[in-house]
Amino acid sequence: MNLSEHITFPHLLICIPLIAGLMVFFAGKDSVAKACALLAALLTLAVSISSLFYKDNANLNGTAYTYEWLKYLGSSFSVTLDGMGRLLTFLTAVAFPVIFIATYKNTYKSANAFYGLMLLTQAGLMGVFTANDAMLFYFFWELALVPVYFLCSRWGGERRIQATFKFFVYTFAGSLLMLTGIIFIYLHTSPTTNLAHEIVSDHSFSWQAFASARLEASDQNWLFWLFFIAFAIKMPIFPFHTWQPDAYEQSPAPATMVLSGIMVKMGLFGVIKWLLPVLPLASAKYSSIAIVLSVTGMIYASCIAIVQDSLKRLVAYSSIAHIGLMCAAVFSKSEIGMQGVMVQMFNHGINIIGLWIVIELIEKQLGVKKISELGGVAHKAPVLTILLVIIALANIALPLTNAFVGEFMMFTGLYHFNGWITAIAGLSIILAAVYTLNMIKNVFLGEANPVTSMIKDISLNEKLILIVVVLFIFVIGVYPQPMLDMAKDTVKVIMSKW
Amino acid sequence: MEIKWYIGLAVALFCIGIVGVLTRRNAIIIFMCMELMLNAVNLLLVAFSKMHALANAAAPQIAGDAQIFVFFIMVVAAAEVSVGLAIIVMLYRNTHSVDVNFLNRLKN
Amino acid sequence: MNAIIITAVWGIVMMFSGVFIKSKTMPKYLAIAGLLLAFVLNCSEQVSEKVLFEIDPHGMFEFSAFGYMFNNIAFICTLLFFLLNGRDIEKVGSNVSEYFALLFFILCGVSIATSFSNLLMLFISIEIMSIPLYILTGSDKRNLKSNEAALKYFLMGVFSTGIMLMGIAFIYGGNANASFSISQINFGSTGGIPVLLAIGMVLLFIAMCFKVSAAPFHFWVPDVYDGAPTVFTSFMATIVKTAAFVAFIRLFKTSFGSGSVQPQWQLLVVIVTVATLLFGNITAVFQQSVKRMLAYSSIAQAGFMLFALFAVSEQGTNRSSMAYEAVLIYSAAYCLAGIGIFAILIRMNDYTVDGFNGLAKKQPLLAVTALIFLLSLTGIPLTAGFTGKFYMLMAAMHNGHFIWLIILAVLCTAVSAYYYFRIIQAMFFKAPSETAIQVQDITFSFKLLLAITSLLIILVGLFPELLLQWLFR
Amino acid sequence: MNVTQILFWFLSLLAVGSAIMVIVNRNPVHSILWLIVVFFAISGHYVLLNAQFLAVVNIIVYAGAIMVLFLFVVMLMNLNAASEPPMKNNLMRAAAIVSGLALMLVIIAAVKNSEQVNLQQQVASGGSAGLIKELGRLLFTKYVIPFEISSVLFLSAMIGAVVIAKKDESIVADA
Amino acid sequence: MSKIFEYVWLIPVLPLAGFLINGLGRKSLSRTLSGFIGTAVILASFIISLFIFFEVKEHGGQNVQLFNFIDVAGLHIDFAFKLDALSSLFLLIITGIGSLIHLYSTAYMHDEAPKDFAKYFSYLNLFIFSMLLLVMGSNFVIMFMGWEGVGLCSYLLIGFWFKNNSYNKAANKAFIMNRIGDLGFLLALFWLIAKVHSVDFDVVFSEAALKSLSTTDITGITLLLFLGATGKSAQIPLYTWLPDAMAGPTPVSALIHAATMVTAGIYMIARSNLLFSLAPYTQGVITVIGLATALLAASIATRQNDIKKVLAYSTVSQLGFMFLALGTGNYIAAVFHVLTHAFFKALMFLGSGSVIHAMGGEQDIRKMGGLHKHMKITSITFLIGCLAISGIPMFSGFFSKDQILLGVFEKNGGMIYGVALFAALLTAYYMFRLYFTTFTGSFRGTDEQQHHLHESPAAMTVPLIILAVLSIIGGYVGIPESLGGHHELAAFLSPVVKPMIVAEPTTFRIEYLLIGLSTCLIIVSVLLAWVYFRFRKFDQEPTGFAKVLQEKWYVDEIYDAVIVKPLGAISRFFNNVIEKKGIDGFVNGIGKAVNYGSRQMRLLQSGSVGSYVLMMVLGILVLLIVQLFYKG
Repeated sequence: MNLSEHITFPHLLICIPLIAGLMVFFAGKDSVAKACALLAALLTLAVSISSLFYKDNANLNGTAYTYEWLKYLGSSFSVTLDGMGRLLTFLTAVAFPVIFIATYKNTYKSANAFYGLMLLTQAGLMGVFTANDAMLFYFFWELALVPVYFLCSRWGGERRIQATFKFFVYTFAGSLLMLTGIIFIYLHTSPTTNLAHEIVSDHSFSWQAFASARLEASDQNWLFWLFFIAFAIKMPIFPFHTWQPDAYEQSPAPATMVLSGIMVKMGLFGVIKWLLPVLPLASAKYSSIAIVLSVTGMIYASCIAIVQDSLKRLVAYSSIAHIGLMCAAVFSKSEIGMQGVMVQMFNHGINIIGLWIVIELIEKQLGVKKISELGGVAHKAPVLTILLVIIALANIALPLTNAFVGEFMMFTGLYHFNGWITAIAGLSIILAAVYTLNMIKNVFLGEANPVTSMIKDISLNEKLILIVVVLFIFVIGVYPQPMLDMAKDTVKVIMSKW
Repeated sequence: MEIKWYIGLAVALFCIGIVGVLTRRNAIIIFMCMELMLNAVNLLLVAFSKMHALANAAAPQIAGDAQIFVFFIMVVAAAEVSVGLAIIVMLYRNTHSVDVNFLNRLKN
Repeated sequence: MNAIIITAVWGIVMMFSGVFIKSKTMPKYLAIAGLLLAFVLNCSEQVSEKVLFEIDPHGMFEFSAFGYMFNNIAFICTLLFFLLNGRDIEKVGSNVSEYFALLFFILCGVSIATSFSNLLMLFISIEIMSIPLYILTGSDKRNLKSNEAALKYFLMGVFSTGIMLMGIAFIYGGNANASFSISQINFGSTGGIPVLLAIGMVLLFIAMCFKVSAAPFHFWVPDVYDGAPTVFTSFMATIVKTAAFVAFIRLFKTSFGSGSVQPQWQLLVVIVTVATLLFGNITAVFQQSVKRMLAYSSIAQAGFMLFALFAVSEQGTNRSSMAYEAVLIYSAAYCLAGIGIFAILIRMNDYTVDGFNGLAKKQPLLAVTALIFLLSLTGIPLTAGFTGKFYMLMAAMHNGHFIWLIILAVLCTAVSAYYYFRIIQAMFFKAPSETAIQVQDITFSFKLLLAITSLLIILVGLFPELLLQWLFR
Repeated sequence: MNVTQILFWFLSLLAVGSAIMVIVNRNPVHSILWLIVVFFAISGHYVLLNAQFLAVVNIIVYAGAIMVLFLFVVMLMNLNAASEPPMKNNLMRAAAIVSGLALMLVIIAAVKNSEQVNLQQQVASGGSAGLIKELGRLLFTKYVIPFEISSVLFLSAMIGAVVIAKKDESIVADA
Repeated sequence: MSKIFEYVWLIPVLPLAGFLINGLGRKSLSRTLSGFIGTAVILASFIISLFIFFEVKEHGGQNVQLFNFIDVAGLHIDFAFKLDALSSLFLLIITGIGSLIHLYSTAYMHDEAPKDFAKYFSYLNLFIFSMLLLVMGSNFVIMFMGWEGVGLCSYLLIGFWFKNNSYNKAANKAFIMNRIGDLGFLLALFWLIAKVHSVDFDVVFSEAALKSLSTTDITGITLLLFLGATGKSAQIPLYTWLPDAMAGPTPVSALIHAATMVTAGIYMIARSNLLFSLAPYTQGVITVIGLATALLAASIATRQNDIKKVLAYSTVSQLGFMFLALGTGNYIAAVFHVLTHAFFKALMFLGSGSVIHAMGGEQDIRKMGGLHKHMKITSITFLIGCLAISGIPMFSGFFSKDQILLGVFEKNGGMIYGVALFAALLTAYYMFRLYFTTFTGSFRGTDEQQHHLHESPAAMTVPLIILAVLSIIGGYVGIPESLGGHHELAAFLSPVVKPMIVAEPTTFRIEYLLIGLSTCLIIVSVLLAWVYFRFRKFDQEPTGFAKVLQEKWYVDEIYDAVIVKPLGAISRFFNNVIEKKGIDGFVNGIGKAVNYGSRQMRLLQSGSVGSYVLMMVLGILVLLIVQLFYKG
């Protein structure tokens, strides 16, 4: 038996955080826990980076692995790294060290539990993005949720318990609906066979089996909604979004970053990998409804963002708007749009984590959450301001930043679907400028008040992290092609199935 | 006699038992009404056994099954009575009442 | 057969041990030994089909892998129950060995319930499970709540026995084969259900619903579970209830017709399932006492288990083996988690949700295991509870009939998260109250056993097929 | 109308009438006595149906042992019409009677409606199945296991009586 | 391929490098050093641009491919530059005027702290970089990058003094207004991609010429592109940001809001002239909008008292003239006017900067007067600018404006020509109103200001002088044939920009007549201004129509009432009603309903055995009835 056949990139990506997470729980000192967590996250990042260069497509060794798990059910522990998986695991792998370093100075009560849960979340996310088996996917889907729930409820703001519980129940209800759908589809898959072509079980949970399940159009119709609602809640798409602003506002900063940077991508990932290819007829039928919902959400959330007086809520609503565009592009059934979504998933993660880091810095130093109580931060903290302005502008998709590439392609894709919808969705570009610039104006520019004149500029580690974020923004913004190439195979497969 | 009359009689006794359970508040009486219900069942079983025995003239001992069943019901009823009366007595010792309406510490 | 004999005999042994052994702790060890013996012999019978005494069952029993497996689950869970709660049983009253004897008799009833093939045996097994429970419910004699619960349980139990017997009588009358054997019920050739049989079966169905606490026949459950000594509530809510369920599904599968007859019961099952799910879940939301909340939640769990019946009543492909698997896994999951959470509850000083406040700070291990039990009850992946629900839904769902029912069930599960998570929130996110001791009697072995129980839950959650392997042999 | 039929009607009316008396009588002792009358009537039916053994057992076990036990408990508690709790309120009583009657009507209507049941199936006397010899053989061959197992039932009932009825040292009122 | 094209990437990269050096090193660089770096990189770009210009002039244009920007199925976008007559001309304008203004700024911004000074130059360099990207891009996407980039720099520079919140508001307004236009631009791109699967200029234009685009497509696309242009080039309805943008430092106004950025829209349309020529409807719209903007802005300018506001409205008005030319298909005249306007408007802005500098920051012309005595160079160069913009013969503006008016006359006839001419007269009137009020008469400011008055340093006056010279001679590249020239510019641009095609060209005689008429009328307007404003005292507030003009036709107020306020109201409605009460209320309502249900349902659990049994009996009844009597 060759050991290397059993240690593959997806394995490492899941197991390093998992094992490290469990170990960190037992770390005695807070500083040890912190350091271990950071180390593990960096190690994961290293693995992830090397997986990016490992492109041996003819031979799937190293990027795919299947282990018979529930034999009689036809479910296996099957993990692969396809293009989209690479992209999103890379995002996950980048995000965690960034988050850890950015919040390295924060001290959390019982840090071992905190960092342990963070790493478990990472393991869950990695699992979601690599799972090639519906059962496994659902497993990881929930596993990523539970630690985050604990993180938010334990270390969050004063209304944390209600807010995060709402988030939990909302998502949980959604995922249960999805579970119902998964089971139904499973019961309509072809039998699993082993290598000798003997039938092992009557049905199969593998993605391939799901994508070729024999489903009537009428069944697809209701199944679509089960899946869509689950994913729509996760993303979130209007009108399933109301858990989000509360949850972002009340969660501790690192959890918020994970939630908004990576977890919302689970929804999109789900739509792309587990909805469109599995239920192609219904997806085509209902795509217009999904797009209308998404676009409505874009405008709606952008408008609400304009009148928010809380920085966190503002970013939360802006995130709803951006995710809306991604969702609309996914359903627009165009290859360009899909490609755009791929890069944008990564970009949005990077950008919004950057935004949260800045917001966290301000809030931590000043203890102020309301925009109306801030102002003139730029005087005392020019570097912070500059970095924030760059990130914020990237967030509203200024050309030469990463988000422009994604949004441009997504809008192009959406235009293939319908011009008028695109025009309406485009209004969000303007609205995004309105709330972003107002935020910059009210928080950073103008005269400093007694509160904001206390602020200090950022320290080295925070600067370092934000510069990494900014580098990502510009490198991808100027030369996005490698990123686009990465997910090309997935897009091809998905588009061919749809 | 036709079987329908026996069914009618047994059901009537059974329902009288139910009405008794529902209307009375004395735990002992309620218990007695349940015994009445059991007896209705016994009667019905015996009647049916007879019916089956006559229908299967070739094997009339088929009726024995149901009568044994009745026997077991009586056995179980006896066991239940001993336990039930013990419980009632215990409660009476603690509350000096056998009124089931007083039993409302546990609710909602 | 071994299981029935050993449990019955050991019950008598326990009974006499009270006479000869004066030590209060000794009966526990004796009981554990007996349980191990029963487990081993049951396993050996399953593997080698050898019995201690060759007895011709005369069609009263029919042993199956399913029955053996459930016996094993029941014995293991009872073992855990004895290990975890042995000391608490000793505290209930002075008649320790009698309590153990009664528990063994109940197990005897459980073993019969998993293998009966005659309505008479069903009746006797239900009674053997019920009568000792009436007594155990009232065993805390000085507590008026316990008295009240015992009387309520008794009265309603006898009433349901009456209903059941009436049902059996009608079935007998309507059965042209004039037999009580569950597999020899003659439905005639019309494709419908003869009226006498129909009346009898509805009544029998209702009586069984009463035993598994399905709505609207569940009203005894909250009061009885609440009033009974917590340690016996634990046993009654888990092992006895699932055993009744096993009996129910055996009965439903074999004697409620087959082919086109079986689906005619579906509407009945659906009504009861919906009522049970709604009642259990919604009523549990408002409860302040954890014990009572768990009582309501056990109704909710029963609602989920009723899907096994629903699966059996589906026409067409062979759903019943799936339903059996589902019942097994669900039972194992529910029993383990139930016993675990009750074991913790027993040691709490305050049974309200607030009593759990800040438990994680004072007793982290207790809180973590409680977390696993609660997550399992909710049905979060990685725990057995999820696997159980998963198998259950899988069995129930085939061709999209009553898909709304399944969606209702999963939404109810989301509601259940609401009340289970209240305890989690209290344990982990709220500050402990300063006053007094929160928990008592937490020994190392208790913690160790809790940890083992949680590990078992996770093991079943990850590899349910270990359990099922016996069935597929 | 032959003798059997006359006896049937007589015993039936007696049983139903006495049963009603059981539930309407306010004095528990009288209720018990009326119940014994019901049991006698039912035993009469058993005789008519050639179940002589059951008829005897019914008298001995039910009317004799069980009812005496009831009587004993009632006497022990000194319950009489005066100490008897009143009937439940009118609404509850009406609901009880209506639902009881409805249940009876539903079952009878269902049975009556169906053509599948041969309602004219005769239930006449004759045959030997109900004799003690036949039943004894059955009980110790086919039904030996239930018979043995019912001993478990009795054991637990016995233990139960001991556990519950044994007087404890102290009795606390409402806990 | 000529060697020089291999270095073309240096043109944008040099300013970018300047931006990075000044931006990152702003804390350590001295004023001199950062000023030098900032100016030198632009100058270097200018020199390379010169080489390019002559290369293009000799050997024609060239596309320079750098790398694949986006390459996915169905869409291929190169990061490539297109160097042809049009872009090389703009390169010269941008880098040339850019270097002058950089030079000017080293003196003008001298009072800033070194840190801010470096920041200023880094922004300015970034702007040049973006502007270069805009004109050099070989496809619409690269152009759009520059397009938004210049918008960003404009935003940054308007809000340069960010302590003042009204400046910040002006900056936001500029950016948002631009974004509205940008949306139009983007939508046009999506439309293009959907139809021709490319954004490359060559591909798009050849496809359009091959009729693979329907008329609807072309009209739609061009209208959307024009919407983009109205944003960037401050046309109705998106012009209001430009006057507010005067909040930025004056050199910025000269560079961005007069000479270069605002002409991006004209560049874009001239670049796409092949497309626009195919869309007569769009051309009509452009004509109307251009004319209306020219007139409206000119009318407002006659009543403004802020020296920079006057110039701003004049810019808007002149841009209107350019669009008028574009609308008539007279692309060459438009580009010509861009060129001359860049010279004289930059000159006047820099001149006004010099005045403001001297006045210690005062911008209100009512407080000035008689400045000619104190700052002769400024005054004279400013006068040259005024003469040029008014279209006095022999100055550059005369040639370009005259060609625009002639084009209008040829294409749209006398009526439109009359209106356009009236706008031109207004131009002359308000420019000289400005000049006379500022430089002649007696000083109306405070004594302290008077004492402080001085001529600006050489770094400021040299650019003024250079620009003044250019303002005079700039027009000679485009002398029309009627005046004996060859119109070198038209010849140079001919490979890229189609000359105007008119069915019946006017005869030289009519041309002379028109030139004579306009010149006479312009001189009359100048005289009128001279009469009115030479010794004017500003002591009474205007009333009636004058008030409307001074308040800019209340356009800002109307926008506020029609767009900004409703948007706020809708947003608050969404937030307070739909979000909180509606959706969240519904979600929470489910929770509340469950809770309520729980409280009600537990009442069934009454504690009484009787009621439990009754429930059971009812349950039995229901199930029996369902099973026995319900035939579903």
